[in-house]
Amino acid sequence: MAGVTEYVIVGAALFALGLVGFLSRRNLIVMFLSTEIMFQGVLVNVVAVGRLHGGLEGQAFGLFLLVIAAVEAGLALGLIVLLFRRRGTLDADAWSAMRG
Amino acid sequence: MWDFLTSQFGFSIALAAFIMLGVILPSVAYCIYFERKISAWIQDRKGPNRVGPLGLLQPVADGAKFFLKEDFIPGHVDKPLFLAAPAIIFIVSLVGFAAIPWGGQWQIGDKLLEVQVARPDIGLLYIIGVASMAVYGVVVGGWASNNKFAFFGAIRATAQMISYEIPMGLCILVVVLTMGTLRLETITSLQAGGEYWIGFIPQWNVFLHPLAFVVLFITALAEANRMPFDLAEAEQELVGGYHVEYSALKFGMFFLAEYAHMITGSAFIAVLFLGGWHFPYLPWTQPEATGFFAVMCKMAVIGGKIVAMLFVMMWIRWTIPRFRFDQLMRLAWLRLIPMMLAMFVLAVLLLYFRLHRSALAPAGNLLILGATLWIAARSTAPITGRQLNMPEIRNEPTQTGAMPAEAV
Amino acid sequence: MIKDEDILNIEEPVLSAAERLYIPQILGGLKITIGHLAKSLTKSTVTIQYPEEKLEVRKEVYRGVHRLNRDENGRVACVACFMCSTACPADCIHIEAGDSPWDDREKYPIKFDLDELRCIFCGMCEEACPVDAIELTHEYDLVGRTREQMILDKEELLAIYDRTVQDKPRKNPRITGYAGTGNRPSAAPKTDGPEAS
Amino acid sequence: MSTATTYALYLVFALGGAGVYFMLPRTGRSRVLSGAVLASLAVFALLAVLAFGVIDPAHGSGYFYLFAVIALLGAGRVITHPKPTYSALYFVLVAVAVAALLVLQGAEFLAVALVIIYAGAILITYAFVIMLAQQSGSPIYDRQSREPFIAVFAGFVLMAAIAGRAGELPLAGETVDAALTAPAALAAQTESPANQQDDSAQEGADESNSLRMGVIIMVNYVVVVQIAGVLLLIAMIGAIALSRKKVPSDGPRAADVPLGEIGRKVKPY
Repeated sequence: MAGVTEYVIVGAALFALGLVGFLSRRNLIVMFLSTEIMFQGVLVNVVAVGRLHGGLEGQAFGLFLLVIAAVEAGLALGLIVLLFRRRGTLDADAWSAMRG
Repeated sequence: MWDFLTSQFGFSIALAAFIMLGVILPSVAYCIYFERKISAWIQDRKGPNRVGPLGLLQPVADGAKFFLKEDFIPGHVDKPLFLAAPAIIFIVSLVGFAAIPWGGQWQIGDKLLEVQVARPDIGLLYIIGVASMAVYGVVVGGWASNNKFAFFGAIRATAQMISYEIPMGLCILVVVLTMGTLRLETITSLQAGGEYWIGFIPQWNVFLHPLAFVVLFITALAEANRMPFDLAEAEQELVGGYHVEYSALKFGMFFLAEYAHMITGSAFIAVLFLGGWHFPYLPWTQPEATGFFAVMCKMAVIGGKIVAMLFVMMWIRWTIPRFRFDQLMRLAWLRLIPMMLAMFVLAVLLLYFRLHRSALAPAGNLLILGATLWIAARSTAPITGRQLNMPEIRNEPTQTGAMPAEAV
Repeated sequence: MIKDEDILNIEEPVLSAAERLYIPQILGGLKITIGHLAKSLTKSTVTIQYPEEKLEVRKEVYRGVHRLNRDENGRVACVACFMCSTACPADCIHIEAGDSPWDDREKYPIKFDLDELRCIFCGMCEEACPVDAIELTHEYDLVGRTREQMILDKEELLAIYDRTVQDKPRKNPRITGYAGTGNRPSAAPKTDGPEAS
Repeated sequence: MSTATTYALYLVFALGGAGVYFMLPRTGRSRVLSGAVLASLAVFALLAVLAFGVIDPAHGSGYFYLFAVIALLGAGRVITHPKPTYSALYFVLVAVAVAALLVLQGAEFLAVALVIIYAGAILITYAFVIMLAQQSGSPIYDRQSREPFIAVFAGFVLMAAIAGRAGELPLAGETVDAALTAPAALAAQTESPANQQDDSAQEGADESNSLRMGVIIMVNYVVVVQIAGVLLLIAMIGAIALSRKKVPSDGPRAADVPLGEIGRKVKPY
């Protein structure tokens, strides 16, 4: 059984990569994919730290994280479909103006 | 070397190689032969009988044909994904075999080996997870073909596979609730052990929950894109599906993957509902028997169950016409899912009262089936009916028009 | 614009309870197919093993590959009158006529090519022929490796006659349906073909 | 984790940041190849640092390196690939690799749930939306990034900050392994109907991860499960309400057309 630190580091790297993607990409769907990557990093971290504390609470928490991710994905995709219908583009910058 | 082979790890590797190369690939090839034979018999024909005695070398000839055909890649496709899709679907259809318990335990010397490639805690979930990945081969193939019809085929197939995963999961949940474990080998041995009910019925789950068995069989057909759910590849009326742009060996891989899916699904159903390698009154297929001959017997028994189910799948294919897409979706969402939700509630209630292995289970199954049929017979939207909610495509009679009733 | 009285509304048939449930229908279908399967396994099927067994065609209606007949002296019976190539709707007969070396006719075909790939096997040529020189036999295994091989010349057509000399092609107006309908092509003279066997 | 290891990690992250910066889509001359080389170098250097400075050799596992490489490279490709379809498919790879990392940590149930829910359901819908919403060709917003330098800088500083402090966690050792090998007590302390059957063949199942997860979720956190279910229900209603918006169509509606003209004037789509 390997240790915890390396999993935390890998999780942090995944989280940061997701952050980079969210900040730098302009396609709405890729931005949401980036948040999902951040979720994966958090998941790895939660399970690793949960192991550190010697229980399965970390994994249970990870399961609830999955639920949140599913909820987020469903709503986000609904929103994206709606936005795409309104403007015909997936560009996030198309929605930067504060008027519908 | 012998020590390595008789350790569980080495034995698993050897078993994986044997099952994969010696059993699955040939039987996938011969599935096609038997499919053609059975279709011929049902249609009063003779079927393939030219290549070799009784046409038994036909799969070899088919394979050679796939190899020798021109491996054509259309110019407009997305090449990396186009090449990856057949590989994805083929690999995914084969890795599911790892968790199937083929033959209980095998005593070699003083070691007791499990005749199973991998024995994860979550063998059942593993198979579902792998099956849920199969949809990627379809989607990627359809999208990478850069062809409207291929993409529509992929969308149809994906919607179908995702929809039918829900009743499949509910069927499996019923089994899990009854058995109390996710390990496939434990599920098998639980069904194999114990007394016979009423003196002669083995404790197979199919006798506890026959309705779940039937629904799982139906969803397995849908997951493998078999008739009557093969809209993904309907050539006659929908100009094919996700593989219209594929040729030669790449098409062959899609083709073989369908049969590999059928075999996986059949093995899975055999383990969950038909007692796996267990056969009543045969002393070699009881859990206690661990000799070489017993293991061979057990493998033959589970193989026979798989073959029987494959036969039924082929028989159904040449009997029932294809569903229309709205009928397919209505069957899943309006019939199977409510029915299986009721089954799920039934299983929970039986488990709560500790009656989950009593005669109340099949009685409850019959009750639910009857209730579903009663509702279905009174439904305004029968599965066989015309597509609803499209009134504008019907020609309503006008005031001056002839009365249709008299005209007919 | 379709007139309203031309529109025929066909109502969807009312389904019986069994049909609405779908399951009894499926079981019935499965019973039928397994019956056929059992029948195929126990009794022989209707399939004919083609290259070994030949299909018996119905001689009174079947029109296969053509032949060029010989007369009683063994010469080609054709007089190169071009009736057949004129009558041919598919335009598949090519004749080159030459002065006949024999006394009883003026012309004979130097070349007689028949493109079997263009031919639609309508039988007009044999109806048109004034001397019954071209006829359609009952041979159906007409194959070739190239398109050129499927263009039969005079020698090949005569060879087919030699092969099928016992064969009596069917040219009965009762069956071809020309007699009595009043719209029989006038170009085709009445021929008294051999009666059907 | 020694100070030297920490600084080596910072160096690796700087390298990776440069790689990702070059790989991000841009309109000018493409520098993807050099960026990919830099980023791969950074990933392998990260694993080397982990192997020599962090991971206890006695507990190391080759699978960790394999799946960490797949996850990190896949994640890098998700955020840098100019085609969104490829991004989604690379994300499937990341999800599967993360599932493998979870299996390595003994979280089999969570790993399979991740594969079934994420890869099997969520990402398919993502792929659908991408494929359906894609215009012909590659639009400008896929070929150009927004503020790539600041984004990479922020992200990798965050990464360095977390990873630099990660060394203060206790290394894998007695705590962890003791916790993982003695979970049966946890399962035994609560009553579960399913595991009290008198079936003899079920003794082995008591140790399984899924059973212990079930006990924890369904006994200790049962209210949370209910809340999660309600959340999913709300999300489902919300998603349906959002995406079932009626789209006004341009042409005449089919019902307005006189009989006999249906299908001639009205396009079916």
